[in-house]
Amino acid sequence: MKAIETKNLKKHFDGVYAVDDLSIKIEKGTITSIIGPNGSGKTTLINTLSGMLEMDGGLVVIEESQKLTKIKPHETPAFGITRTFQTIRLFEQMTVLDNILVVLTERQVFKAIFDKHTNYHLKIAEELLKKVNLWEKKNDLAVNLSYGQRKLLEIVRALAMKAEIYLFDEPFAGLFPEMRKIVVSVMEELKKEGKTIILIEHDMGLIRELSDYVFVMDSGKLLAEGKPEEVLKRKEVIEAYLGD
Amino acid sequence: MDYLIHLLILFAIYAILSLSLNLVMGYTGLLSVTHAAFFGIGAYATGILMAHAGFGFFTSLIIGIVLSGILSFIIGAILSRLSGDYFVLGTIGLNYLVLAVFTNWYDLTRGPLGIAGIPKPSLFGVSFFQNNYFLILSLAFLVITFFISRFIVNSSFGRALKAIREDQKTLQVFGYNIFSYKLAIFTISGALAAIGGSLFASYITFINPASFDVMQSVFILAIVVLGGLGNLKGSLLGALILVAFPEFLRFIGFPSEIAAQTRQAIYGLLLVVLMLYRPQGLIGKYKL
Amino acid sequence: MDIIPQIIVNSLIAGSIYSLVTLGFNLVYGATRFVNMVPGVLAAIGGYTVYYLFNQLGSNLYLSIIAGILIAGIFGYLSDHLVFRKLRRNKASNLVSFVASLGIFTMLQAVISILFTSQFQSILDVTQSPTTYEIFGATFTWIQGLIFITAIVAFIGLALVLKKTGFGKAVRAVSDDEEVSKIIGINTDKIISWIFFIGSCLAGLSGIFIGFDTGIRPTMGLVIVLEGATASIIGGIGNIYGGFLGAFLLGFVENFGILKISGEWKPAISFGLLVLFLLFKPEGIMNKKK
Amino acid sequence: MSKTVKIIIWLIVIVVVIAIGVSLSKKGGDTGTGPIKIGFVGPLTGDAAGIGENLRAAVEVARDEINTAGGVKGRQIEVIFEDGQCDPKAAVNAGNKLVSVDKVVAIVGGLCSSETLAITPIAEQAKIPLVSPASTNPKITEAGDYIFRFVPSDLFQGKFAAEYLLKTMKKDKVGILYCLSDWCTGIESVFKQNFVDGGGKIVAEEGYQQDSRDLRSQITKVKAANPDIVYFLGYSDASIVGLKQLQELGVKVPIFGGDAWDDVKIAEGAGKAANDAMFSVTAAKEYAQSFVDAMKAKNADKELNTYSGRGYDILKVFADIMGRVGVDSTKIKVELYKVKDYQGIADTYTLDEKGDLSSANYSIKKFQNGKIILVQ
Repeated sequence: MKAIETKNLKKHFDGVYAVDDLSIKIEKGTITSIIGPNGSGKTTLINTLSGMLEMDGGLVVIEESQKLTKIKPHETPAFGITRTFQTIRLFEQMTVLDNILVVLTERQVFKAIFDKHTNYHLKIAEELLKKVNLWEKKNDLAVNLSYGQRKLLEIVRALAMKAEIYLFDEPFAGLFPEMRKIVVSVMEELKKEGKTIILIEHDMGLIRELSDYVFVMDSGKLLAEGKPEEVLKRKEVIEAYLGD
Repeated sequence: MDYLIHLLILFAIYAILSLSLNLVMGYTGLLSVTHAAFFGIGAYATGILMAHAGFGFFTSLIIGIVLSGILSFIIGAILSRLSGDYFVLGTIGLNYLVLAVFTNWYDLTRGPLGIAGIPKPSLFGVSFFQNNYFLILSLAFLVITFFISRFIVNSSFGRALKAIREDQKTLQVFGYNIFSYKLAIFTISGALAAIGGSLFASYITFINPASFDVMQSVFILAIVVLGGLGNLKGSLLGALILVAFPEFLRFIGFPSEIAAQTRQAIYGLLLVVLMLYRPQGLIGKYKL
Repeated sequence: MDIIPQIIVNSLIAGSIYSLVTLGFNLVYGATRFVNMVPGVLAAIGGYTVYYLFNQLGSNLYLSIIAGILIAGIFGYLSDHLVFRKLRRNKASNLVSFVASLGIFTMLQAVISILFTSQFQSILDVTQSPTTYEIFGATFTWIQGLIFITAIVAFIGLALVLKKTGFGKAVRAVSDDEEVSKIIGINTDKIISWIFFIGSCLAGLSGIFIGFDTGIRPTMGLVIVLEGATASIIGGIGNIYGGFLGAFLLGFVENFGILKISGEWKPAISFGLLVLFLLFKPEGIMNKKK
Repeated sequence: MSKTVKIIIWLIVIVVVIAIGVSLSKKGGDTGTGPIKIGFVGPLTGDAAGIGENLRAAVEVARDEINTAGGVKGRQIEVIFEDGQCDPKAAVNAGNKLVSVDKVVAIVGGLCSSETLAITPIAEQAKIPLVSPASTNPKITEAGDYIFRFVPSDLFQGKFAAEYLLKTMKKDKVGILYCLSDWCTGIESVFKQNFVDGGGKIVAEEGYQQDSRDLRSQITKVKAANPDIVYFLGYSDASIVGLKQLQELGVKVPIFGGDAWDDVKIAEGAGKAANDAMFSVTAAKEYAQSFVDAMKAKNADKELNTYSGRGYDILKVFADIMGRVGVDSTKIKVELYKVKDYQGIADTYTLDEKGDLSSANYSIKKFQNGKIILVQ
């Protein structure tokens, strides 16, 4: 079963293709890494999949059934997609707890007015925040957390979505070792639950350790794919990185 | 001390206006310079219905609220498509358009002549002609507006509004249709502002287009910014300060020839200083 | 009689005045990326400086005009130096800068009213009737001709400066990306100060011309800056070529608009046009779609 | 728990405020000693501040004359000036302060109809006589028992202008330019009705924003309609500009205006462009030299218009009445209704049962080389 596929996906900025005719297939329940030098189109791919950028051509297929030529950002949860961001995008001037609750509670405008969080929501939030040691900070504003804490908060905010496909854009960047461990355990847990993870990462050690499959992108095109240990040995992959 | 009562009534009216604007500006992060338009729609609806059609205050008030809600829904539908600078300019433009309608739709609004002789409300035979009764009425509406606003900002809806303010693109990825959220808060805010307008029309008994121009919108904005963005109590504080301040100048014997201008100069200066050193306002919870 | 030529002339005069404000507005917007209300009040300051020097003190007219332009420029420079530069350092959002500009606007407008009263004032000696010229049955005065020529000259001059000089290159670099300009060694604060100064001089000039053509009053600024902003949205915000075009387009639409509908809707026409552009073509005529 | 506490605190605050309000609302009134307080509401800032300042000066002249002559029954008159800004809200602020803080016995003002209409309910409720020297809005007629004015309603002027244009000037094709204010639109609608009823034809009708300074396109349209005469209603500022632009655009037909043109500033500001433009104006009386001198001493002789004299007359009438019946507001009101053939410096006043002038006399003036000349 494929969780998500792209077929000839295209995205360009002023005529320069950031994602160029990309076709990849991602197996359900795996951790798939996307690597490549800076500017190779990794983040653009994630932004397109999450609807934050409009695609200029091609197709995205979800679970081998839903074929999409246009993805609206607010519809992505319906396809089971959620994400984190390379540069942290929290709701800065809101409390840590509200950052989680906002993705748990009612979406329908009219219902939302008469809805406040329930104890059930609160329990989920507590569970998630405790996982990353932020429960004591629940009433702090997100903007006042340390970098690492903010990164972790963003990850558990994505977890709160209970999605099928998680797009993690450099979740380890700038984290201390103990925090890295937390993130690794989060991912392993998700995998155990049968969720699909798409990971953008630069740390080759982590990629080897975590991923089941790797796609290598360069200039918006697919350069190589395969199991991490074999892909990372290939000459063109090493060259692409060294040339960076 | 009728004068104190008078000032408290004005305070209540401006507090209602700034509470409703705070929902849009402080909670949703949309800098709107068009609030006087909604204020005016409420005032005109009440003025026309009471003075020309013989309706009672409470009927006119409800019609005014509904009408202003509908119009702010339409205006909101236009504005919700804009963001940033375009949104700001769009709100100014719409304030002018609404003002042009007040001025030029002569048959309905009597244009610049304004609507005179708007009666005071009465309920179950009790007339609110006496200012102290009118004050009770205004404060009652202020309390209602305050609690409605508080209910809204404490709800899941309110939490989503704050998230729109912080990062609307990210919020979309979590499944929110932010367009309908913005539209909803615009409609609510406009409807609440109409309460202020109704009270104003019935209290002053005379309205004309000049009371609802862009500078009036700027004044309401100044109340919200001064008191505090994203804090409902800030709106009360801001309204109290900006309503009381000119009277303070009057009572310390400030020459009245330049009082109005001095007041303007001071609140202009106040905005600059706030933006430089305290962009969230006195007790605000959100920095623009 | 055929009124079309006269309406065309009226549109050109209106467009010329708008274009001066719009040039300044776009220049400053390009570099700072926020809606700045200050140029409106600077137009009033320019007009009142000339009024004070020429009408009240009896100075030489041309020296007064130069002084008016420079003082508007200096006030613009000071607004940047005292307020906006600090806001840039604070990394304040464009909305904060907008509210601050609104504050400066309100404050200076009130100060002008205190100094000169709120009365409407004419600058030129009006006891003599102005020389009028006629073209295709449309009449205009020499001052209106001068306004038109100045608008064209100011536009061409500014375009040349931006295209040909090193300063122009720096301005364009700052407008493209302030951070990058800083990295490649441009003193961005200095360049932005100059931009403020030049933009404000243009705003002052427009205020002086309005004073000559009709008259001045302290509250003249709001409409001026909004018309300027409208013209620049129409043409393409931040783009001086687009702004110039937008200014004339606005002049034509306003004046031709009231041919069909009654004159009292004139302001509604321009702001209606603004809203239409915001909705359907927010990038304006000359800017690329984002 | 804390929430309930908060609500209770709120309720207490409200109750306290209301209690204070109710207990303080009992009025003291005039104590019979010290100066007699008269209130004044008019625009001291804003667009109409020029006329407002003049009115203030004229009222001061009257006050000084009364006080120098020994006051009213030995008591001095004190006038408390408040700024109405031609804005309803500011006027209500001012009116409330005069009535409840200063406890004035009568009010002169407001000047703009928007001020007067906003404060009449306050005066009416407090039973304090209010006499406006300048508000011409027809609505004021019905504003209340305690509301008077020493200036004719617009109804008279619109009708007068229509008849004058048709019968005396023999013009039956008029192009109208009018500003969007209560005064302009009020006269315009009465004029239009009377002019058409009298057999005339309106060939063009163009409104402009009161603060607009570019009337060229409106004028172009009016000119294209080929009127015999242009009826141009506007305040000083727009009129200066409009008269100049009428000349620039080559409108050669006669121009006729309203009483707001009785302002030397227009004559000076528009210069030759205003030459021969005529206007109707209430009251034919030339001011006495002593009044002009007194105004000059207050630096306010530059824009002497009919309103300042009316303000002067109002205070004189107040002093006269109070000298006879004392400071009781109701008695003053009763006496105001009895004003008949009062010879003021600006007009001769007779009030009708509505508190309006019972008749209006207009004269025609025109601009000539920077001056205003009486035509008839």
